[in-house]
Amino acid sequence: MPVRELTMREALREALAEEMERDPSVFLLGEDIQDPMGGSYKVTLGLSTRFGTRRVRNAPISEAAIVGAGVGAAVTGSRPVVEVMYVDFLEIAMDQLVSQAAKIRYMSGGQVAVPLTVRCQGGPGRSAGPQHSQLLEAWFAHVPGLKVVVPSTPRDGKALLKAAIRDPDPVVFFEPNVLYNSRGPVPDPGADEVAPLGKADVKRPGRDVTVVTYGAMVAMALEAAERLAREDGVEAEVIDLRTVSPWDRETVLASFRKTRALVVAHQAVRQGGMGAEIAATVYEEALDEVDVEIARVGARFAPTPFAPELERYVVPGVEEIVAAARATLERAGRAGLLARR
Amino acid sequence: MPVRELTMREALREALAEEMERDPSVFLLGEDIQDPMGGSYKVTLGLSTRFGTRRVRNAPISEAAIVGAGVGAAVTGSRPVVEVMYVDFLEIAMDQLVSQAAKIRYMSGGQVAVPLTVRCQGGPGRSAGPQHSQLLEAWFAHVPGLKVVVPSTPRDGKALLKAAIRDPDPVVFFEPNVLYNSRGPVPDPGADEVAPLGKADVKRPGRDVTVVTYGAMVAMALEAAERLAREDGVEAEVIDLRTVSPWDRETVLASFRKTRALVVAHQAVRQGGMGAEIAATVYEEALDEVDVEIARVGARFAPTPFAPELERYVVPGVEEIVAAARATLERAGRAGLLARR
Amino acid sequence: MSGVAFDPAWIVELYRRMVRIRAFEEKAAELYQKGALPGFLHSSVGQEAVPVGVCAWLERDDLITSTHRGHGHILAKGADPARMFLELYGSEEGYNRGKGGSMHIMDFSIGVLGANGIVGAGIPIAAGAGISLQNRGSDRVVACFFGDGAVTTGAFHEGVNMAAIWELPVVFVCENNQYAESTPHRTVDRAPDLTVRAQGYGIPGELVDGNDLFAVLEAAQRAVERARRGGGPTLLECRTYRWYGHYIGDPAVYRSDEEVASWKARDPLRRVAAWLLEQGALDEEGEARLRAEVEAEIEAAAEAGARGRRPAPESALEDVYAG
Amino acid sequence: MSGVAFDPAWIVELYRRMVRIRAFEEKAAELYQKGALPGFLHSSVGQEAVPVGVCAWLERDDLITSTHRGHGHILAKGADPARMFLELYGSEEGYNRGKGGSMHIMDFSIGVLGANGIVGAGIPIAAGAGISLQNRGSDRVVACFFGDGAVTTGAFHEGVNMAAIWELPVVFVCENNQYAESTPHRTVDRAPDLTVRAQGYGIPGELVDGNDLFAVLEAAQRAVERARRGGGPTLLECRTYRWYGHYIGDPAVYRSDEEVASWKARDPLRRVAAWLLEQGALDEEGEARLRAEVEAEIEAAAEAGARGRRPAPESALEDVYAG
Ligand SMILES: Cc1ncc(C[n+]2csc(CCOP(=O)(O)OP(=O)(O)O)c2C)c(N)n1
Ligand SMILES: Cc1ncc(C[n+]2csc(CCOP(=O)(O)OP(=O)(O)O)c2C)c(N)n1
Ligand SMILES: [Mg+2]
Ligand SMILES: [Mg+2]
Repeated sequence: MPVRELTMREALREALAEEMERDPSVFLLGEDIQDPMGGSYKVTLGLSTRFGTRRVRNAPISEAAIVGAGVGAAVTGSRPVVEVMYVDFLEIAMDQLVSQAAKIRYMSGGQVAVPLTVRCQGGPGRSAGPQHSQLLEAWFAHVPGLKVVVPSTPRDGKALLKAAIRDPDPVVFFEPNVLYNSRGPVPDPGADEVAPLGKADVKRPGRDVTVVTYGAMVAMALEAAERLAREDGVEAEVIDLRTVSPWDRETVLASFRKTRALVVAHQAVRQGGMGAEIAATVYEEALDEVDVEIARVGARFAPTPFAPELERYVVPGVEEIVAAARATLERAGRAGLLARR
Repeated sequence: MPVRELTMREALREALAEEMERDPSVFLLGEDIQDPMGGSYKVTLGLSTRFGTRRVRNAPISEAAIVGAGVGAAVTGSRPVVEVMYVDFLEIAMDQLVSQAAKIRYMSGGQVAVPLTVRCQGGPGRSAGPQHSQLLEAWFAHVPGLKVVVPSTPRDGKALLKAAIRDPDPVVFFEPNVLYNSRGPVPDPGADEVAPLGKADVKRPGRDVTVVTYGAMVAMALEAAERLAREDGVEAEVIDLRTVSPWDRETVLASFRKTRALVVAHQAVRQGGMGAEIAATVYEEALDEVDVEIARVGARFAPTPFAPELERYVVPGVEEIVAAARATLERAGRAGLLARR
Repeated sequence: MSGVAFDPAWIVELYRRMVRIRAFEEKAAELYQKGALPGFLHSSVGQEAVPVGVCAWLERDDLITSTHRGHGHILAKGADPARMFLELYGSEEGYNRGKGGSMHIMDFSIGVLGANGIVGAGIPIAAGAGISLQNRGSDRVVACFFGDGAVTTGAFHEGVNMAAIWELPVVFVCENNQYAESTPHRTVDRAPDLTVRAQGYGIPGELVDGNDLFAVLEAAQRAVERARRGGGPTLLECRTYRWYGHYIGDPAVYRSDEEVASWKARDPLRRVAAWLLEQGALDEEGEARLRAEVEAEIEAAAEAGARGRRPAPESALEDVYAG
Repeated sequence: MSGVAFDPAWIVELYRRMVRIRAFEEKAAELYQKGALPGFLHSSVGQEAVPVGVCAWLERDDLITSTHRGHGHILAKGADPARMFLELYGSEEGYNRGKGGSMHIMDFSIGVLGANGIVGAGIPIAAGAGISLQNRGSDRVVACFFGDGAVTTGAFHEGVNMAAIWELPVVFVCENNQYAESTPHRTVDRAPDLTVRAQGYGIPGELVDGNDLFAVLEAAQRAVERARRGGGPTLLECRTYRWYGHYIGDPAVYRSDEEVASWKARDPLRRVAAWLLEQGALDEEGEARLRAEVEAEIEAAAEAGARGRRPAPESALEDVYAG
């Protein structure tokens, strides 16, 4: 199919526009999302002009009510896409997200669906300081009833956001801020590509070690894989989870059974992060079959500091993935692989 | 030292009274905590009469402001003990807890301490339904800057609450509702017993399998251990974490190195729960030394339903701990141990 | 007491609804005290005029949001008492398949978006339902019930403000029964009444005698009609009282016997009954028959509840996701 | 413009503080635009009269809470511009050891409880600081600064209400600069002004010309004195304007050039300077000298900031816990 190069921002904007075009019950609600501002990060630019200010509503600074209104709209026939400006600000809306959105279908005994999408951006890497850099996907993975999606490329961004909007369940959709300007091929609008939720994507095949990650760290994992190939002759398989909850155990386990070495990497805090769940699951599932070597990469146990050198010390990147892959292979007694260095 | 039998409720009340007596900067803030009500669960009964209504303040239903006011008081020379009525309602106060209390010391570059205690009760087991039964300690363990404490006996309850109040950092103190009426020995008030935060407690020594747990599940683990001893001749060591974050790796690892089989059990949801972090850590630390067999026990992936038989199906108890211990030993090739059944 | 303009036959029907709520609550309390019902139970006895007076103006496809003390709202909106009892028992046949219980009864088929265990949480949800209605150009409205305790929550402020700025079709109904658990409302709110708060949001507000069905009817009619014709939200404060403690079993040590007695003397049911007798719409025998009918209906509903099929344990894993 | 009762020498000192804020913000913007400062930067140019007029009544051991747009508040409370620049550069020698940056500057030694990146979050924190003061019988007060955008947060409602019911010694200062990012305040709040909201909380409120130092001084004096003598909180709405966009670099496409020009014509500094000239407290030369002195001070502070010691990476793991 024909493709163009778009930025992540443009790809997400197209997804919103196409879904609004397709389904009149889709509407947007969030702070500063109307034109001429078009969103703090310009993802919604042009949409209020095109679809009107009822379908693109500029909310007051009221995160609890933004998500709460999304819940109320979702259970009454709309497909709201609400925007909370930073991951950190979801903290203000946790009751509506966790005790309402995630539980209403269940509490009702299945009477109703809650087709709510909560878009949200953030993450480290911009010296935004402790209150504007958190990654909290692990919290939401601990909450039955929610789905958690994190795209890593423009193409996935568009196809996953479309899937999230069409999904009957509440989806928290995390957009890594550092990726908004990243470019990549995206099929033409006519293609209407929708990515399945719950399916990981192998972004790079490899036989020696598996790197499981998502979001902004996918590009870093690919870079790490290049370095491992170049410097060590090690072929890393990079798996982009895409959906963090429910996560795709089959793809991860299949890759692990092949490579027998695993790195789970995220920029969220290591303690209590998704890496713990994934690592524990792989140990449980695979320990009896093969020798298991797993390394978890995640942020050190501190808030994300402001100064660039401090932030870089706390939050892992390419280096840490490379080091973890090497350590894993060494521990697995496959240091021979690394000897080619 | 002389001891009496007290309920958990009485022991916690004594801790509050003794700390208020000792330190005039300690005060309480929460909904319905004044007399004659003395708290929804009567923990604070008598304290407003004894210490006055400025030191025991009845708050409006404003959880964000209750915790926020605690933060403001804590950084200005007070030692607030605020009460949020249910674990679930912490969701409303997450910004104040996570982006303020946990980060202010750090963001300030160490200028100030935040000696705030947030008391909170809840958990499953009473048909309280999906919005009044959650256990969310894993969220807080993912947040650098917070400490998380969960007592399991009246004696620990008192000694840990005193420690939390005296601690210079924000402590989330979870009181398992089902334990309020449980009785146990507590040293006399003069003893001023304070339990160290961050130290687990071996509640039952054993050589064959380690059960790591906390809170309401400690009693279940002890019951499971009795059954394992009786029915299988298996001696389980029961470790009560007491402090869930930062958790006591040394004690857990030492026990595991002895028993070489581990069950991590909690009533919180299994996916993304503390069990994942503890299991992953033990695998990482011990895999190269010994064969590792670990089982995680946690709630199934659903909200906590209302009907008793549904709740019991979702939330694990004694049965699940026993089964997990047996499975672990079997997988470890030590089914011989179980043969004595 | 006003009400002369209302059709007495209609008031008989509304009276029946009030009696139904009373009977339901009394039966539920009886069962709960016997230990037959799991969980918690919050009774709305004494507050019946508010939900009945407000829902009197709602059609089946109008919407409501409710609270932990929700039986009255839900019955007034037309729910089936048997399926409610089934849910209180935790039966598979209950409204929520036994997953919700008293605090979470929902019936989307008649616009009951849910009782809610979180104080204040229904307020933004009602605003969002209002957005759905407004966006599709519907003339349906949402009645959003909440207690005096909710007024101090951030959710109240954010939700009412959002409805105000977009003129959403929502009627906010505060049932000020004077207490949030043990806390007297006047100790946590210095506003003389909610009409002052309404001014802060730039919307109309009314203070209403919540024990007077006719007063509630009149204020609610204005508010519902305003919302229906696109005039935006209204904030009603209905002063009333709960006869029981916060929950069934609460000894309510925080209030005096005299206070309780003075409010019982203003029983909202008795007031309506007196009016109906006065109007000749019911005679004493007719009133007794009505009560007896309703009580029999509730008795049957409660028995149906007790006989409900227990849920299969594994059904606990259903309904987590729709897709 | 009032102000006749104020000692001109004191007003010269307050003017100096306003000039210092202006100079600090202009220098910071310059450095930021050159790419010398990491993170975000929010400028308070145009709003100087509010923090200076309020903090004029505060002593060293009185307290303030601030916002993402906090430089003005913090300087007005007496912070050291050099340590502020050090922090903007992320230096180990900055107020926050490089861990906070512009949005989180704190100086507990002079009662600056912190700038805050979360809109509205400082409001409950200020209430809590008020509890500390009240409980220990202190006559110290807290000034709580926040923007118009914070008024629609739940934290505002809960925090102000809590201060109101307990008559805490807090002065709530809303800097209504008309916009929250791109959102005009009138589109998200139907109240004509915050005095209406104050009534809802049962506390005094005043609407103040926030570009007039004397108007701010007068209203703040009343509010601070009320708080000091145990009279409880006051809500001040100070109408003002930010000259820059929301952040340095924001093209501010959401407002017109005319609007900006009309507010620049009401420059709060120029107004005070005119008064001082009129009173003869400063002549033009003296005014120019004052400016030059302050600019030199800020230049030196900025240079000190640039020369600061970089933090050791491992120091990132310090200060997470106190014990
Ligand atoms: C956010 C939140 N905080 C606290 C509670 C506990 N709680 C349940 S009902 C209640 C009192 C509610 O008072 P009100 O709103 O006046 O309703 P009423 O019970 O009087 O009908 C409280 C504090 C809760 N459910 N939710
Ligand atoms: C709770 C929260 N929501 C959103 C934001 C993003 N944000 C930062 S400043 C701002 C506008 C604040 O407006 P206002 O309070 O009027 O202050 P001003 O910027 O005008 O000084 C917004 C929306 C935030 N920091 N915190
Ligand atoms: Mg009430
Ligand atoms: Mg503003």
